[in-house]
Amino acid sequence: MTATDFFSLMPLIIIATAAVIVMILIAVKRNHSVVAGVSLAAFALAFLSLFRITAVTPHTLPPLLIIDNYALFYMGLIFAASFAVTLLSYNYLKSYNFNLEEYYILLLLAALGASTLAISQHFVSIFLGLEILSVSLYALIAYVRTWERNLEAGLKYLILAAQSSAFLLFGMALVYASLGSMNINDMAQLLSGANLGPLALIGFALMIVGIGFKLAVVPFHLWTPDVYHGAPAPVTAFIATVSKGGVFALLLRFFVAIDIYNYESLVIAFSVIAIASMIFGNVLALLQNNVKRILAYSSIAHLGYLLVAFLSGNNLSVDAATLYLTAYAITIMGAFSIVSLLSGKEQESDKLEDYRGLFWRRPVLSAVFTAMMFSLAGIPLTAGFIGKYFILSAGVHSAKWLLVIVLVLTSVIGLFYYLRIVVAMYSAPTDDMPSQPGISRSVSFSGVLVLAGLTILLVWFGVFPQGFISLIQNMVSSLQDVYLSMIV
Amino acid sequence: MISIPMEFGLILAGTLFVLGLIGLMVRRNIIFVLMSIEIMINAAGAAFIFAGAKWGEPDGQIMFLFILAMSAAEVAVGLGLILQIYHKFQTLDGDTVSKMRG
Amino acid sequence: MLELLWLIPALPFAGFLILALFGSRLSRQSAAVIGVGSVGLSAILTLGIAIRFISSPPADHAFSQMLWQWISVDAFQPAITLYLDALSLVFIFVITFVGFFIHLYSSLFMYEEEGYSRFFAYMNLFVGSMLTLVLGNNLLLLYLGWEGVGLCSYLLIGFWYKDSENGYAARKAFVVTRVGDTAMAIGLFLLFTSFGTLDIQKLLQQAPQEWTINSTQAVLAAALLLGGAVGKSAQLPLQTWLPDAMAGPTPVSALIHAATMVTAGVYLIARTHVLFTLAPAVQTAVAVVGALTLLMAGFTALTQRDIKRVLAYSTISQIGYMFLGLGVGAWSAAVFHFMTHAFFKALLFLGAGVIIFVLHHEHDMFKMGGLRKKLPVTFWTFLIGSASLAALPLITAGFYSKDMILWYTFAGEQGNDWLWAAGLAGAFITSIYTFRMVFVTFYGEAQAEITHKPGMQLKVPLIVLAVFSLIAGFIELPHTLGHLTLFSHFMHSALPPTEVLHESVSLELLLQVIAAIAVLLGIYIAYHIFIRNRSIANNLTASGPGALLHRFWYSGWGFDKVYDTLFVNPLVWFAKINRNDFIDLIYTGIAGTSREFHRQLTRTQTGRLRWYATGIVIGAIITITVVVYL
Amino acid sequence: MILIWLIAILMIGGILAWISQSWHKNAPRWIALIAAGVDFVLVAVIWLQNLSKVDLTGQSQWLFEVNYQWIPQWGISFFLAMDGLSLLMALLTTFLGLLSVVVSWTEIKERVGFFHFNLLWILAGIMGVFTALDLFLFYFFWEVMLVPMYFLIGIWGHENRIYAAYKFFIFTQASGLLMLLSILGLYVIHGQNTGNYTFNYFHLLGTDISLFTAAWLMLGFLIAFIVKLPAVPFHNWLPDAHTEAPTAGSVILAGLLLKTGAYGLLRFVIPLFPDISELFTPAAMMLGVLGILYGAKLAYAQIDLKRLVAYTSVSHMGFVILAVFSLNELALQGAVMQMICHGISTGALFILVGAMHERIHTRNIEDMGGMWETVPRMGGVGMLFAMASLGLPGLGNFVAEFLILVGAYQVSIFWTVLATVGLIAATVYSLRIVQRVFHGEKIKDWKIPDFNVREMVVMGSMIAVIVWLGLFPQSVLNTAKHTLNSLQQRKVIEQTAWQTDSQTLNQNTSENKTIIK
Repeated sequence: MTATDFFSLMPLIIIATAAVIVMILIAVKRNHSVVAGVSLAAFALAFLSLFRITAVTPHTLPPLLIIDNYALFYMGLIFAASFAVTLLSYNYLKSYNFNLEEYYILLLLAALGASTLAISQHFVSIFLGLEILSVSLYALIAYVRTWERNLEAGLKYLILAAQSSAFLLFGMALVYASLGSMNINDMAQLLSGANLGPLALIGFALMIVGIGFKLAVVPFHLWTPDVYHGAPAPVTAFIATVSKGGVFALLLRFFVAIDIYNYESLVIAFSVIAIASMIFGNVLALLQNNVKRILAYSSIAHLGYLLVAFLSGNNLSVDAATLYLTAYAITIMGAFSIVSLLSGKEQESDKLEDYRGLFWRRPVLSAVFTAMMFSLAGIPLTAGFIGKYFILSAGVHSAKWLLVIVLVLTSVIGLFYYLRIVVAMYSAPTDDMPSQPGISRSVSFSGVLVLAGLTILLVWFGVFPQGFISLIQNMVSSLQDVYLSMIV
Repeated sequence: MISIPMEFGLILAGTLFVLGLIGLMVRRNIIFVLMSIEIMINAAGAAFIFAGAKWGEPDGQIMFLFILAMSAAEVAVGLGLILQIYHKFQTLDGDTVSKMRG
Repeated sequence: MLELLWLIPALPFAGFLILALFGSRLSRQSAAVIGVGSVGLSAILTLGIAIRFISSPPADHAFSQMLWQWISVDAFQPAITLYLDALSLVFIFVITFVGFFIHLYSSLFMYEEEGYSRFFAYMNLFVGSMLTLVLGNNLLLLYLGWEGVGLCSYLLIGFWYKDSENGYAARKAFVVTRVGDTAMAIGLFLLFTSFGTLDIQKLLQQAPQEWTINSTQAVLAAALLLGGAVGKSAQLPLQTWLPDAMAGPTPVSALIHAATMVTAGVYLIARTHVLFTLAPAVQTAVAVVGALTLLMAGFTALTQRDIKRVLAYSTISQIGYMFLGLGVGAWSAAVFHFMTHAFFKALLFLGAGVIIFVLHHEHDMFKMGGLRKKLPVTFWTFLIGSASLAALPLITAGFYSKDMILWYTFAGEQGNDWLWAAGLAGAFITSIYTFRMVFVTFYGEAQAEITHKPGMQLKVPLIVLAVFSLIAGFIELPHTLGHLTLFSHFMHSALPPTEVLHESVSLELLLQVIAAIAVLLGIYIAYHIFIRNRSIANNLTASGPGALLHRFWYSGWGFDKVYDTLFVNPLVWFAKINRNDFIDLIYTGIAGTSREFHRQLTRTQTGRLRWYATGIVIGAIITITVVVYL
Repeated sequence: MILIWLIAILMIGGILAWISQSWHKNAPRWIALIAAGVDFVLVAVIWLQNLSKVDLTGQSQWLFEVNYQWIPQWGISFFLAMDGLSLLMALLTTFLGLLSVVVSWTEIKERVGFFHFNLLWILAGIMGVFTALDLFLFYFFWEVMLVPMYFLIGIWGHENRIYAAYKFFIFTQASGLLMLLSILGLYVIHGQNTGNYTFNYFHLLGTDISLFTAAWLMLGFLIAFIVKLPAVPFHNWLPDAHTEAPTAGSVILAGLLLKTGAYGLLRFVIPLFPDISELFTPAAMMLGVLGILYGAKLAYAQIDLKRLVAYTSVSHMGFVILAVFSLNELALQGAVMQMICHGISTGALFILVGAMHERIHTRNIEDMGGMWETVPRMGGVGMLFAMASLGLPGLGNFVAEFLILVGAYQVSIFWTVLATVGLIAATVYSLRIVQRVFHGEKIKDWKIPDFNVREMVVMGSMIAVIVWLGLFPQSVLNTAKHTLNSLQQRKVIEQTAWQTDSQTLNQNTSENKTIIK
């Protein structure tokens, strides 16, 4: 390995080192704040290091890894989100009195796994990244052992994720069996638009199952609400942003590389998945009374929207998907921040009832939450609107009218349940409401930091998105060109 | 050495995989469920080996090693979790560990 | 002098504005001064202008004064322009003068009422609108006045708003006339679309050039205008509102529902006579409508007990005569009848008002009786009015105007024997019901006590109008009686003369004699039945067919019932059952379906691990199927 | 620049009003009053200055323009411009906005700051809608005005407010999204044709689209606008929203929000899709007439006074559809007049009903009756606006409806005749208001105050405006004239030179605008 290789892997090394440091620290003396601080520093450092790496991109570490601008962008997203999750977790966990410090090791490792996915170009590294991510998540989800729900969610995630890993692996094996390579570039060159044999098709189908599970799209979505609901709020935020971000980065890279748009059957499969996700996700969320479950179902729908961008298959689709994913990450992170800030040891504030009349007691928090809901619903002045617009634009460019119209109609359904949350917050408070300790707790500095940052980003991207768009164009547009040129 | 056609191997792996799946779907005891998953993952590993053999590459076997390692990690975490669940629920019946629904 | 024309409608409007804005703070006296004074000033101005107009007629016998450009869009250029010619002069004269006397009368009549200033505000608004109607030089401005008087009619019928019956009567009046107005509005669209203007004089010039006689357009236009006229003038089939309109104060009935507003239809047809000439079929329809209405209303009047309803039906009937006149091309005759009718009918209403006033709102004639001695002035003036209404030969104005219509109906170019016969029959019935009213009210035994005497403000208008009811006829005398044509001559600058087929003085004399006999016979019959032997009437109405007929006539030939069953009830029913808008069901349906879909889908989220694993397997199978087989 | 100020004043005022809540309980009211007042004065001054100017032929229809880059990557600019039509709508917006602040003075007692924030932001959004000439920006403002409206209904509304707020939001959002699709379609087609991806209105004007595609694209726009307008059968959000909203909300909904739909038809549907619009005319006229008659029927059937007034809007706005698709100067002028007059007259009725509700705490028509004696001023005002609503000549609505009907008559006699029947229906329901509320027997001994000075000022100004519009409508007609003429001219150009080089057309339109900054 050369110095450049090491240099380009800097962020991963930083994160991995931080995990080791935390382990050592725990061995020396348990201190929640210090551990959290180290993790934060690691994420910040890793994030900053990305800017230096732009100098050497694209850089390939054959055969497993490739570090290009696209990967850098997604890593940036992952680190930023992890940073926010760390802050939230610190806030969330500090009221518990059992061993908290290992949590941060798991968090660091999970982020490491997700970043690995972003830079993978080989089945081996993909598998490794995915498993690092998953195994850390099992533990994270079940971390607060005192809560039955945590254990239940952890178990469900463990079994089902392992099952889906098995599908993914079997799919990979079949693809390997039929193509003879596990490297994405090689596969792309081998395929070059050639027809796929049945073995490869089944392989791809099984891989879709594995990836679909991680993305929680219909029909692999059944676990989502339970896990979102059961996991501690910061972990849920992590699943919704980092885990899905990493997997989606992989999905884009892999299927763009092999130019999926040449294979109608795969496109149809994804279209079916996208449409089903949009419809089922939104309809399932319709009358839910638990905010975390609503957000879980809505995430199914949002992944469906993302797939629309992906399926558009024009020069906008990667940009649109990335932009949307970023906007979604900001928004959902904001939403879960509030849930987690209002929750604590006493209870998890996740029932709709808990939010009734919130606006009149915590106006700022509610205003932020409202903004997040509007962003999810895709209403202007928020990043969500820009994202949704971009997806629609990509869809219209490719004349994917069916997908686009389903998107529009289902987002109307979506509107309803986002508004339900808003309505609850703005409805007049009644006196006979039980007092909730979580609701009245003041928000710590770290919480304010996260919320303020997210809200500013949300509105900034919503009103002045041009800089953000340029960034995305610079960073990720290359993806398609790179692979397209390679095929030729 | 008589070479076995890859397809046979894949069929074997597939059969194993489906067996694991069936176990996953019908068993209630979480331990057995975990075992079924191990079967599935190993079936996938076997498929890799057969594929590697077809192409005459070591890649498949390398992949199998990775799979082995990761599944060990997974089982470790899984068993830990099962321990906690047994503490909390006093049962290993997967169906009873389902408070959340809807 | 003519330049002051704009003041004539402006003064009543100004009166209205003052009363509407400051009415609640004005004393009764000052309200009366403003209300009566504004119309009085208008009347004086009218007199001045009339003298100036007759003594030195302006060019073309017409004067127009543009105040401002109202709307200017594309070719649509209606302006607020007043147009004075012989026709409108007659109308404004009647409106301001009769109006003034009725205002004067009201100042006492309404003195005790709540909302005194409100009353005068409405009355002034009415006079202003009516003047606008007849002075407007384009149909849109005319329409403004047209609707304006409709509004005032509504407001004044419902003046005593506390009784919701009055309110319903008012609403009926507004809605039924609006049906006609709508036809008229469509007529305006048609005219504008054809000629690119709504200026009446231009229309009258262009129409004969561009439309041939009996062309579809002409027929349609005339028919639609007729629709408006029929509604406003309470002719068949839209006459039902007028009897109910008697719910308003009596001066209102006198001014609006006898003298002026209800004759707006006559004005409209006279004004646009060229269009009707181009559509002879419609013009005939006008005559037929008039003839039928005058008969129908006459029979109905025979049976009424409420003195105001008798007068109301007689108004309908008399306007029927005017329509008959218009229908046979006797334009001037119709206008002449309008004028005399305004005098005597206003007089009759005011007289009836006095009776009602002194008898504490008693409307039933059969509860009056024997008032001849107690109310001498009222009796004599009422008698003059009745004589004029019944067209008592030679001495009354009504005779001359009605005779003129009957003559042209018989002898005119578009005349028709049947129409004449109808007119004659009408005259006969008119004299019966008129004198039935007189005899029942003023003769016989007194049924009620008078509490207070009518004051001067009530008597003066009666006397003045009575004088007019007698002498107004002498400005136009038939061939047989001096052949004076002051009126028709004057009108000929605005309306074409009527062509007469067989000009024969002897024939005319014969007809007049027949008519006179019919009238006198009618009076005798009334005398016989209602003074000599009341039991005849009772017997007639007691017998089977007689009672049936009586009921039928009494109800106004059942029109109300038919309209209720045909239009009102089904619409109200439909409105009631669909109050919540069935279209909403579509959307509630969509919402319900989504909710149900949600419920069904939620059932898949069982929370069971094995089912979730199975779900993934099913998903995998579906995916593989799609990928491999598609 | 002035255009940005018009919007910015409202937005800043809104934020200030919200913040000022903690200073003094009346501070938000005064701030909102000042912000709306300043805006009104500004627009009025612009109008008075341009009264003579806009009438000149040959001069551009655009008075002001401001154009900044916004999201250049997507061809989106912050492009505002004002012509006669926008000016009139802005005038109406600020006028009704000002009145809404005044009528809420005593009605809103809770969370005054947030209320005025929402109020002013709605106005800002509407102002944006009326001036935006970048389609993306237009959509942006279109949505921006909905959110505060949603809060206005949902927080300060009456009993059933949540349901109404949902319904309002979902209807308008759903239709708005379809419009967004159409905007995108247009954008993409134009981009593919010319290589110039832009949302600029002038550039998109001459886009060469196949008839089939154009039909679909127009449908997207049309749905958004006729839901807003509303046309039967998309009117169901309206009665609920109007009924449940607080008075100011109802005034703004009826007076302004509905007008954005009509404005959209005039500004976008007709110019962007001239051929399809023409093909669509018979269907549109049918929709219009359906709205007129069905709305009137429903209005008649209601017993909730506010709902009754709400349904009259459906009926009145039917005339606008009828007019817009008749596409001749008479009808179009009528449509503009109708937009303004309906805004005033229905707004006034809502204020009246609101005042009534404030006093007797019911809107049920059966609990009223015989109130004239107690509250003669309310009665008089109610009478006048009932008359306006039934189209009495001398009031603005008559001018509007007559122009519409005359214009429509030249296109379709059949539909016009049916629409005219709507006038009878209007009589029936309008008189029902007067009859049931003010006339008739007193059902109880009312002890309620009549309009006070504040309310009389509001009503007086509305009466003055409606009478003035009825007798001297020409200044308004002149202001709109240029815009409407160019609308027709474009139609003529499109017809004669269909499928000529769209490039030249673009040049023409872009040359046409003189930039006054």
